[in-house]
Amino acid sequence: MSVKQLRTEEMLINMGPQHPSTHGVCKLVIKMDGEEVKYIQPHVGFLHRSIEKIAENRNYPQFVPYTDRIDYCASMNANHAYVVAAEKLGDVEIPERAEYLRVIMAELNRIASHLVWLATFTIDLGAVTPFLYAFREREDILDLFEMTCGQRLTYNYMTIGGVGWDIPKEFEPKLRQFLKIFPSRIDDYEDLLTNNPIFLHRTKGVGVLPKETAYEYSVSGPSLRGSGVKWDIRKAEPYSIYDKFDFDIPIGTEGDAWDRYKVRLQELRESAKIVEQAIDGLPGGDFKKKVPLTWKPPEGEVFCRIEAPRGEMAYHIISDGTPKPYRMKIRTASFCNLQVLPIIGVNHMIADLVAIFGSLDIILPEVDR
Amino acid sequence: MPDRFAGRLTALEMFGNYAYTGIWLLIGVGFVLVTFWFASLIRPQRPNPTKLENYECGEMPLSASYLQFNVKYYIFALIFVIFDVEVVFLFPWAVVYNSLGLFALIEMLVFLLILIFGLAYAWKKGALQWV
Amino acid sequence: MELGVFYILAAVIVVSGLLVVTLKNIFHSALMLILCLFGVAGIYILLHADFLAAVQVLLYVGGVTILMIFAIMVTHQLTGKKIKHYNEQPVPAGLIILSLLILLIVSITRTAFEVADKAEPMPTVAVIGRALMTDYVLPFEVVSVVLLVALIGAIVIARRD
Amino acid sequence: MLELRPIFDAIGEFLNSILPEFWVTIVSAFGTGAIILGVASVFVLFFVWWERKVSAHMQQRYGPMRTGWHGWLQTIADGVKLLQKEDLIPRDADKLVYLFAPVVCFVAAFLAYVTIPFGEGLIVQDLNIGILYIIAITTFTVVSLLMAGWASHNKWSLLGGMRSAAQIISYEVPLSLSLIGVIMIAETLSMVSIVVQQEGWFWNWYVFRQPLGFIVYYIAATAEANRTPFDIPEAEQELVAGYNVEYSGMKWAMFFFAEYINMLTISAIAVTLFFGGWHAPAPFLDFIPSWIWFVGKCLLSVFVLMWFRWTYPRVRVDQLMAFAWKFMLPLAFVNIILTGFGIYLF
Amino acid sequence: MDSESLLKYVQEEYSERIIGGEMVKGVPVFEVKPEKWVSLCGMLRDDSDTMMHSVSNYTAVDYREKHGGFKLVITIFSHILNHRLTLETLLPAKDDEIPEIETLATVWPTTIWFEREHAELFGIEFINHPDPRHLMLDDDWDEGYPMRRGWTGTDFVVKPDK
Amino acid sequence: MATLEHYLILSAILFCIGVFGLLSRRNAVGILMSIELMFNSANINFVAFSKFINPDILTGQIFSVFVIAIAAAEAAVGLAIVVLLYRNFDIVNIDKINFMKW
Amino acid sequence: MGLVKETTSGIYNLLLGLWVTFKHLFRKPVTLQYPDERWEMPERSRGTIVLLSDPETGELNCTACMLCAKACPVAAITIERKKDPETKKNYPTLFTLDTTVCCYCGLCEQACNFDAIKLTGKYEFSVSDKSELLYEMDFLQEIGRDVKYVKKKKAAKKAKKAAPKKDTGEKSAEKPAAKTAEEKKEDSNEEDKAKDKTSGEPKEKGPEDKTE
Amino acid sequence: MGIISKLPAYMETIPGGGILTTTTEKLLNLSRASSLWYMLFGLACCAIEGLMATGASRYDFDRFGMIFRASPRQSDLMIVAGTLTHKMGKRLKVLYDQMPDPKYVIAMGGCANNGGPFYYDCYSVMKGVDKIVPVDIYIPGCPPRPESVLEACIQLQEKVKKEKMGKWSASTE
Ligand code: SF4
Ligand code: SF4
Ligand code: SF4
Repeated sequence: MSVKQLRTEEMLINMGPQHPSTHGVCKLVIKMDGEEVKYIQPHVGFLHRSIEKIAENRNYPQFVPYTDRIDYCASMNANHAYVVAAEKLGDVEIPERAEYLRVIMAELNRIASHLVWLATFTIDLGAVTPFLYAFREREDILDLFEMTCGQRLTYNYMTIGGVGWDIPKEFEPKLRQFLKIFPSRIDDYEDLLTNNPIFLHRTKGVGVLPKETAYEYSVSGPSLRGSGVKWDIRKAEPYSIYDKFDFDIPIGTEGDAWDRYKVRLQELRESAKIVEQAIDGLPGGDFKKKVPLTWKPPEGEVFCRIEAPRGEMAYHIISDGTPKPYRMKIRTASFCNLQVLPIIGVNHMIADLVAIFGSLDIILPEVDR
Repeated sequence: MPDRFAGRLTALEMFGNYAYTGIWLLIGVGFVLVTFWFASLIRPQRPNPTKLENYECGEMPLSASYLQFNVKYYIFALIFVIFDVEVVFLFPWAVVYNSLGLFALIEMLVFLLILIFGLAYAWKKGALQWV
Repeated sequence: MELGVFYILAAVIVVSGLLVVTLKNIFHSALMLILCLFGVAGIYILLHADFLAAVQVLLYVGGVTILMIFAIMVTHQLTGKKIKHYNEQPVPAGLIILSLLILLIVSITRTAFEVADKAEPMPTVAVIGRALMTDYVLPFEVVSVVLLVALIGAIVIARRD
Repeated sequence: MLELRPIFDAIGEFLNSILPEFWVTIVSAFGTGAIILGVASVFVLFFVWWERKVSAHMQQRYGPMRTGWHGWLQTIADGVKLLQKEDLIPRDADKLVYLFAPVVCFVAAFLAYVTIPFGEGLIVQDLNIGILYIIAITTFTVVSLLMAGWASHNKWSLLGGMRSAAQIISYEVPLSLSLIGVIMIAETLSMVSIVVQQEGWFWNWYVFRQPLGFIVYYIAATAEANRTPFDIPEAEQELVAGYNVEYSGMKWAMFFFAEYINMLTISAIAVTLFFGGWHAPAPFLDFIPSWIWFVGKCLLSVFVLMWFRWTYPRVRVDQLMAFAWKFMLPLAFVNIILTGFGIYLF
Repeated sequence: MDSESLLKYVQEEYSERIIGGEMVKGVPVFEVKPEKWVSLCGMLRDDSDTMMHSVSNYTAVDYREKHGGFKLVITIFSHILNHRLTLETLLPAKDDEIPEIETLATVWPTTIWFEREHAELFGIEFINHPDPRHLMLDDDWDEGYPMRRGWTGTDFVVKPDK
Repeated sequence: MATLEHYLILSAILFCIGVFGLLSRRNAVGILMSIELMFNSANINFVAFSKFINPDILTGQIFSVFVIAIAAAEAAVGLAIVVLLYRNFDIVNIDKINFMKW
Repeated sequence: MGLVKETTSGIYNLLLGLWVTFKHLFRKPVTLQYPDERWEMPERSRGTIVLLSDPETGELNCTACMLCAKACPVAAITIERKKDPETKKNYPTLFTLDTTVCCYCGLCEQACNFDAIKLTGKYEFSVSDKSELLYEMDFLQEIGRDVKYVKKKKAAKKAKKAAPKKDTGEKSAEKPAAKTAEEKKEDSNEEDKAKDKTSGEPKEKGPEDKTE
Repeated sequence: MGIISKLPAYMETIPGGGILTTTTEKLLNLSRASSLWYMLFGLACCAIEGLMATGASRYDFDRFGMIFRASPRQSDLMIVAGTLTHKMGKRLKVLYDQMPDPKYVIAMGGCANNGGPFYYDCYSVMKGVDKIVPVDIYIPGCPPRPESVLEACIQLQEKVKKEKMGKWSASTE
């Protein structure tokens, strides 16, 4: 702005909170020079629901429904993170069948979440059809969830001590059928997008996230793996029973939007693989261990993290021996991932900014909680 | 000149040809304005200060909208004008090309090449580069 | 009839032309210029120059004025800021020009032009094309050089580096 | 036979018999104007519905279903609703320019229809400079978009207006150049003459002599009509709604109307210049009226445009520009030079 | 490095900066002196044996009743060495006092947002913070620090115990 | 029938408007617009003479095409200069520009 | 060379994309035309909450034990109880459910030991007056009349032998419930029958899709 | 302007005017009801269900003639889908104000109705959208099923169909 030679006035624009590509209620104040974005300042908190405050006033089992709402695209994983942390806090052993069911659900939800991401990402790039295809598959997964726990989005499925419901008997055939057709659906997406020159041009080399920046900003999940870091908590710090399954961690090379896309698409296949293994190896037996409403974990604190679809999700629970947590801090992936946007988004066109935002897979309730 | 052009126009026809354009212009403008007028009869009109404010994603506008734009748009317009002129010259040439033959081709090649050189220059200079 | 159309067009041209030079808002001026040039295209039609009319619209409306609007946007001298749009002497200038106009009109009406009796319209494109390729081939090629120079010059001038 | 020409001829004769020549012109101009306006409106209504249906079925859904049979009344309902929609003008807007932008946009799209041959003899005026006329008159669209973008006094719309202007003018050059090849072969700018020359079997169509020209034309025309993948001026995800962010009600509807009219226009040009206009692909199919052929071909072309839209992502503005200048323009030049040599050699 | 050796390593290497260290549920936890907070973090990041280049979590806890202050808890880890540890520091504060501490933004930029959140929700001031605006709450929020225990405000309804 | 004089007078008026604009406008873009008006008046003259004096050869029209082409080139360069002026001096008002600064 | 390769692969992939959308054009839509076709709600659906009544006597099953109100994370349930002097049984005089705060988590159903409260597959309860969203006891009972359910107690009794503790009994009650889901489907409510025909379709399409 | 509100009174005076009025009224209402374009504006979990899943193939808003518009200027319906915080409330009001009349609001889910699960112990959530904008239809649920949303839309359509001609022309805000 100050250099006379370059005097093209910069335009200060509010992008959001109601903007089609901010995926909810995020506001980006951007400074643009023509089409180029020179400065980004994210404003969040439009969805700050004070869940951490609420947690201090809920019994441990009562808090599970709230975890659904922290990451509504991947509620199962959010449930999982919480119950794993709570069980660790109270040293609760859970039946093996429950572990398997949890893994099946978590991985299915990972698929669903990645599908939502794919949908919104492609619609950010202007392609509407993949959006609807992805949602079509997501519906199939939601059917599975619905028949298991009765809800389509806020499952409240995992409980401290196991899972809330056993799977019904029509679950398995439907799941197997889904697993059978799903790879061909992924092929459809790939045909539509992966090598489409327009798509390539829109994503290759766009929003490159170097490893170092990713480290500094604690980026996690597929966005981190897109930058070529082989880091997945399912492998690095296996929780639940992930060490029993055989799956790969896809990683990218450049760290651009295309890599992040590719990583997620491969994770779809990997997750399907895990689900298949889990359903094959599903043991019988009990599926939950009753934990009373006024469950009192011993005094102490626990920090436990899991790999949610968007990255590292962790619960830091401090218990003072009462049925209610003393303090609960929820660490979410989007909170950290969004912070790199101002770094990797500048000096791109506004269209790229949209693509980058989409490729990072930010979900606002996770940021705001 | 091929036969089909001969004597196709009379004075009135020439005028009449474009009289249509003129009258259609009136029809078009009339149609739109009448629609607007008609809509104004049946639509509500309830302005309020916020409604009349510019939309900016649910926030109040941050700064004035009329501001200086990036020069890149301008450079494209500039190249466009030059090439538009060229197109204008190409049209009459194309019509008579077949009857004039090689000579016309060479002339036009020279013309084109000079401009293609211009394009190449612009390319090289990075004028076609947005960023 | 033709005369009627002529007067309508002339009115459009003159009024919009006047607005071009008097309007405060330069963007409005540009729009008026478009209208004015469109009117001139109408005049060309009356003069049986249909190709020229199309060129006028294509080049002036679609090209030059757009370029001007872009230039306006790039230079940001629009509403809002208090800027003077005229220099100090619009009135003397107007007077001088009025006298010039009267002089011109008088001389036009006094002159007896040798008007050819019949003005048959003819398809102009082919004739123009033929003429360009034969009689006017040199100016034709020169135009391309001019355009090239303009292109290069304009880019050199307008690029920021 | 369902040819419409005799009907119009009869009407013309009738008019000639009762009115002086001057009034015939006036009356027929108004008459044809009204007819074309009606036809265009019907087409637009149909296209909007059709596009929604096509897109829906491509995405395995139904699209409008509940307003009339399979939602055929949907667009009409939309139109009537838009009539009732409050039409607001932002306080800071440049009111007159704001009002006239949709007018210009609509008129520019509408005027092109003066010289589109809908069938044998079904052309309002076979202008001598036909194709040039269409190109010239549609440049007003740029003006209208700039007006809309500027007058709204909104940043998104200003950006959208600038973008679309830059886009349209950039693609205008390859578009015009791609037509030169056809004109070189046809030696005329008149739409009718071009169609007449493509009589007979379908291999007489110019698309087989000008494949490159056709490709360049079609891509450029898609961009001219602001259709995906070149719909950056309206890019919903980036600019909310581009130049018409602030427009509501009927004013917005006019932009919308014009967009779909333009879709038909570019299809009509493609059909006229490259696909033999109203001619049947084979002489023995001539029993089907010419206008049906023309409209059928147009619909096919419109379908392809829709198909593009619902398949591809959107390109970025700089890529769009680069594509126009660095790829399409050279390609158009190559086409001209090849055609030049081709005509000379054969 | 496994947790045990990490615990030992840090205890030996940085003994003058920490008050104590223990193993909690398999993770080394260290109590840090508030004035050494930033420097220790920086060292842990740069030490090639720890390489704590990422933050897993960063919490503030209102321990005013129990320990007489706020606690900052940060969990840091290394992608490369795959180990993590937790650092804690106690900022003494009573009632409505606003404790102060140097910002960690210079060590890990990701803590900027965490600290902004803690600042507005708990009322902890981070000195030299590069961007001390509100994060979650609206700019014109004026009802104090809602995450402090016992906070009440307008429109705040405590769940009735049935 | 509109006669040659009609056109000539129209063109004269247009020309004078152009000159007036040239003299009174301060905005450089406005000045260029005025110049365009003058070009157009000249073109009207060309075409009118061509039609009325010598209708068979379209010399006037061909000249007009050239004029339009040159006008486009002129506009391109002229506006480029305006943009440059604006960039260097932050003004587009001609009389503010002190050429000694160059 | 690179340009040629890029162009050809580009064109190929563009056409591939077109092909994908084109072949979908002829697939049957997966859409459920809602008011005419309905999704078959699974047995465990957690939609609107109802109070169950005894099919024979028509009385509410609820004994106003307050367990549900305690379990509810959002305090959506308000109960006032009275003791019937004759039968010595508690019964609710007031049972309101605030659906505007309820999060349909199902914890109340899990907490209730008397088959009195249930989350059902009903979902059409939009209103234009917000006060109607505070469901009173009568209303809850009314919408719950046609809801079939399996008595937990009976199941629990069966399970009791295996696990004497009440908690575990409740949990294993789930399994019989799941098993009987099939039979109950037919008569669960009238709507279900109408939608039976169509609701299966989206699933059945799976294999066809693949072969294409 | 606003003539439409006076029209019925005039029409009454001419014979058959009453029928004409009702027909016009029906036509206008029907068109408004069948073309409710909703604003692309989701807040939280409910947005996924109410806007995205309902708009996707399985439930398909388009069947009702409902399409999304990004700009409030072209939308008729605001589906408040999700948790409305105080911070967002101000913006929501602006957006609502910026929609041209006729406009409708559907409050979807517990949060939009009354704060939902965030009613208690929560310092940042607004307890009900109806505190700031008038709401036409409330959908209970958390989140409501897509069918519920469709049902709410049908209800809204019914409501629109019953509107009096000129209702929106009255100059009261
Ligand atoms: S519904 Fe069940 S849990 Fe609730 S009060 Fe009645 S009997 Fe007790
Ligand atoms: S479903 Fe959950 S929130 Fe609703 S009343 Fe039952 S326990 Fe409470
Ligand atoms: S009502 Fe429930 S699902 Fe909807 S936004 Fe609120 S918490 Fe999320």
